[in-house]
Amino acid sequence: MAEIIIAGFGGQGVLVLGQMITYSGMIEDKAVSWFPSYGPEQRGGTCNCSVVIAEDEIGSPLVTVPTTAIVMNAPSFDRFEPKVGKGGLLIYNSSLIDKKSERDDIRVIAVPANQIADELGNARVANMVLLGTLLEATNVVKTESVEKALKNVLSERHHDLIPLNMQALERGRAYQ
Amino acid sequence: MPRGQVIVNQELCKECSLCVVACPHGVLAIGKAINKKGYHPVEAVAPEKCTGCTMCAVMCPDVVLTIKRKSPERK
Amino acid sequence: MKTVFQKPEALTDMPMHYCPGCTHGIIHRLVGEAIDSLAIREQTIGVASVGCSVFAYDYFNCDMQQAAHGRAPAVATGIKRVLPESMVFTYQGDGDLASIGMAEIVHAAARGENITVVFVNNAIYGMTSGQMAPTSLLGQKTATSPRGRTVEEMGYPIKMCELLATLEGPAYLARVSTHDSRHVLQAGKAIKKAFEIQQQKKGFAMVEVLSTCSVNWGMTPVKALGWLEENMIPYYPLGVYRDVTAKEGN
Amino acid sequence: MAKILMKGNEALSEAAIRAGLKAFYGYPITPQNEVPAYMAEHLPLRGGVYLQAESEVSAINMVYGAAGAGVRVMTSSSSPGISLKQEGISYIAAAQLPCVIVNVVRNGPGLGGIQPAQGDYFQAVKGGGHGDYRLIVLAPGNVQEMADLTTLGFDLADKWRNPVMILSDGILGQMMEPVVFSEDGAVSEVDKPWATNGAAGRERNIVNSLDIIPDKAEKNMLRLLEKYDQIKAEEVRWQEHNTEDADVILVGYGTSARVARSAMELARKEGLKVGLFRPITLWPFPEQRLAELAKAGRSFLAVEMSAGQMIEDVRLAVNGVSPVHLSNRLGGMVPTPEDVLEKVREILEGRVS
Repeated sequence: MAEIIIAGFGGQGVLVLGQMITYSGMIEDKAVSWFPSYGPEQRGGTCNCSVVIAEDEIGSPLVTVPTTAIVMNAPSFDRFEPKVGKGGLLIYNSSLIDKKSERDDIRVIAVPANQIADELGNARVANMVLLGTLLEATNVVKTESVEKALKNVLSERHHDLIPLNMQALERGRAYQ
Repeated sequence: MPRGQVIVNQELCKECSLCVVACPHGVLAIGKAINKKGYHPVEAVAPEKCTGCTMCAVMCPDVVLTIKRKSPERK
Repeated sequence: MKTVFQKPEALTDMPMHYCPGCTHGIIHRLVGEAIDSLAIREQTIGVASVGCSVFAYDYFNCDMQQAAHGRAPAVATGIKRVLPESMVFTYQGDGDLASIGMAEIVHAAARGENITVVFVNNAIYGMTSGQMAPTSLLGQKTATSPRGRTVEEMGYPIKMCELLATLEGPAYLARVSTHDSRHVLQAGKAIKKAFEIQQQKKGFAMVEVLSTCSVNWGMTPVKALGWLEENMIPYYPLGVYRDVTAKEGN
Repeated sequence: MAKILMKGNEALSEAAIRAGLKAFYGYPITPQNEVPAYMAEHLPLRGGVYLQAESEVSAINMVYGAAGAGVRVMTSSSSPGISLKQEGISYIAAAQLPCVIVNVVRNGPGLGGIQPAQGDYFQAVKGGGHGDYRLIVLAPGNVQEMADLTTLGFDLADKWRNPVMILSDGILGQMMEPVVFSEDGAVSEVDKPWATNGAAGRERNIVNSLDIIPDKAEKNMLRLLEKYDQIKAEEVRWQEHNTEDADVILVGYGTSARVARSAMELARKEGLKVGLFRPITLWPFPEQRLAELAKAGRSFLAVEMSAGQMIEDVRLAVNGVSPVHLSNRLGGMVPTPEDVLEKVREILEGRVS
């Protein structure tokens, strides 16, 4: 069972990244759930979502001890780095987080996601870079499922963005 | 020596640009720095042009700006 | 150099939660400036409503009560009747005042209740994320009028100043706007006047402030100012709809 | 039958439309806003009426009118809005009108906050408004059930001429899970000869809740109570897991049951004999089954996002045979499986009285 927290500023694509993973899990016929932090604090404030991918019926949809945390800004790093379960994985956006994890019981991967996204010419794909890192580091969902999910999540008129998203995914894989 | 001075409380700024548009002299622009909330606060890019007219501060929704002026002309 | 513009004393230091470019912040400041300039902060009791301005009690540096949705004029009445020397104001949005709270505002106005009402009209529900408001314009697309507001389905937007002007009770009714600095300065004068009317015990005073909601209108804050000017003002004309002090040749 | 990834609020709305919903009346409040938005988008295109009322008070009275006219109608809100609707709900129950009322519960009392909670349990299952009446209260435990119990809700409302409440919460409303809608589009509607839809060729019908002559009012009340007894006999629903050998049975509904399930799994991994009992109907409460499960040497642990409301019904059912404990969080905080497991350990090690 994968219990994932994704966190960052509103507008960084945190919720969408969570939905992508959830959608991909559903395509693979796994039990999946997605739960967002909600409310007015989302706009411009910090936001996060819980994603659970399991073989069997899911209990609590609210992740308290993540097997993986993907954090995109400094406040989220402070909040979730200590919560990752022993043996878990922390992926963080080193473009905006100037910190190092002190933990030796988890795997930590720093990815300059914004920098890579800027290089690709679209700041909005920073989240997909981090997804690439996740896909390479774990087998939570398959890349094909993500590609299928993209087609479903993006409206038809944005389908021309799929190659860029897949490129971002590939760049993220390099960080392990 | 400019007639006026605009002081920006960077952490309160939400990068809405209302002050940038309100300023009749092009004193302000959105900057490159990032504040703790992830916004790029406004900066006085042409401080020498400031007349201290307060139009920027009048439009600011977050009371980010404090304005100083040499001998207030009117009010 | 001398400081010619700074945060009014009647506002706290708490950063406001409003979205970037939301004119609520401007209107809060205008209320704060009015309270400062009349030196009434220590006798003022504000009533916050429900909606985006639900946290107004954090921002006004005076006594505040938080009211149930739409009931702020009733709460304000309760306060003012037992503390007639205090200055009581409500700060309400369009959903709160013109929808669920229509009965309370109409009756407070009809009684000529000696309170000041700051009515923020941005033609949409902000806090609950963009539903149609009683003041949403015809054709305006919202989360609950996804194909645009139509007369057949939802009827007409409500003009509160005009509606309340049919009553004998109100002493002062004015509609102002926040779309540029000149109008913001005028809005500030109207809000101050609405407090002065209360101070002079002349009765019910309401200032309707046309405001923006760039997030739920789906545009940048700067574009939203333009949208307000071009679309709201033609339907909601600015001006004074009642002023008892004018009759007295004041 | 394809799976669709949907928010609970959206799944519920889609199910209602598929159940033949003819009218939705609501008013904005978080965290149920996806319901009116979905209705506004879809219902008018699929043969129904969507109207945003000027208040919750007004919305529930619109429901009264449409239900009296004999169509499938619903409203949804969150806690403070549901409080405003209580007057109308009492009138609807008294006039025996079928409708579905959704409460996506947030934390209270007062304006409270917008985060998930279960503090409206008493209000939902003990009546809520004035007078002796009951709602049928359904508690979904996942997004699929947000849909399925809504469908069931319309059927039960019509069958019993009684308002049905879907008692959800902010998590179930906002979370996304896969949902499957049955492709059989049949709507199981019943005849409503009592409806005020025009007295053409029949005696006139009156929808009313006024009963001013005491002995007649008492007879009407007794008939109502008889109906409630029948509902109790026929409509109780629940789910249980690992209850046979359990030393501790967790009892929870909605989101709390999800947390309890995770806690049960953690406990079983440690070899602790823990089971789960999940009421699906909160009224009628599955009291008989709980009474059967009660025995010496077995404990119950109510898991709630309230100060301990459902626990009172558990205690009434268990009737002193087994001890009943509480694991809860308040104010929009959600209990964690680890919190619940810790409480289980305390019970098994005799650290609680």
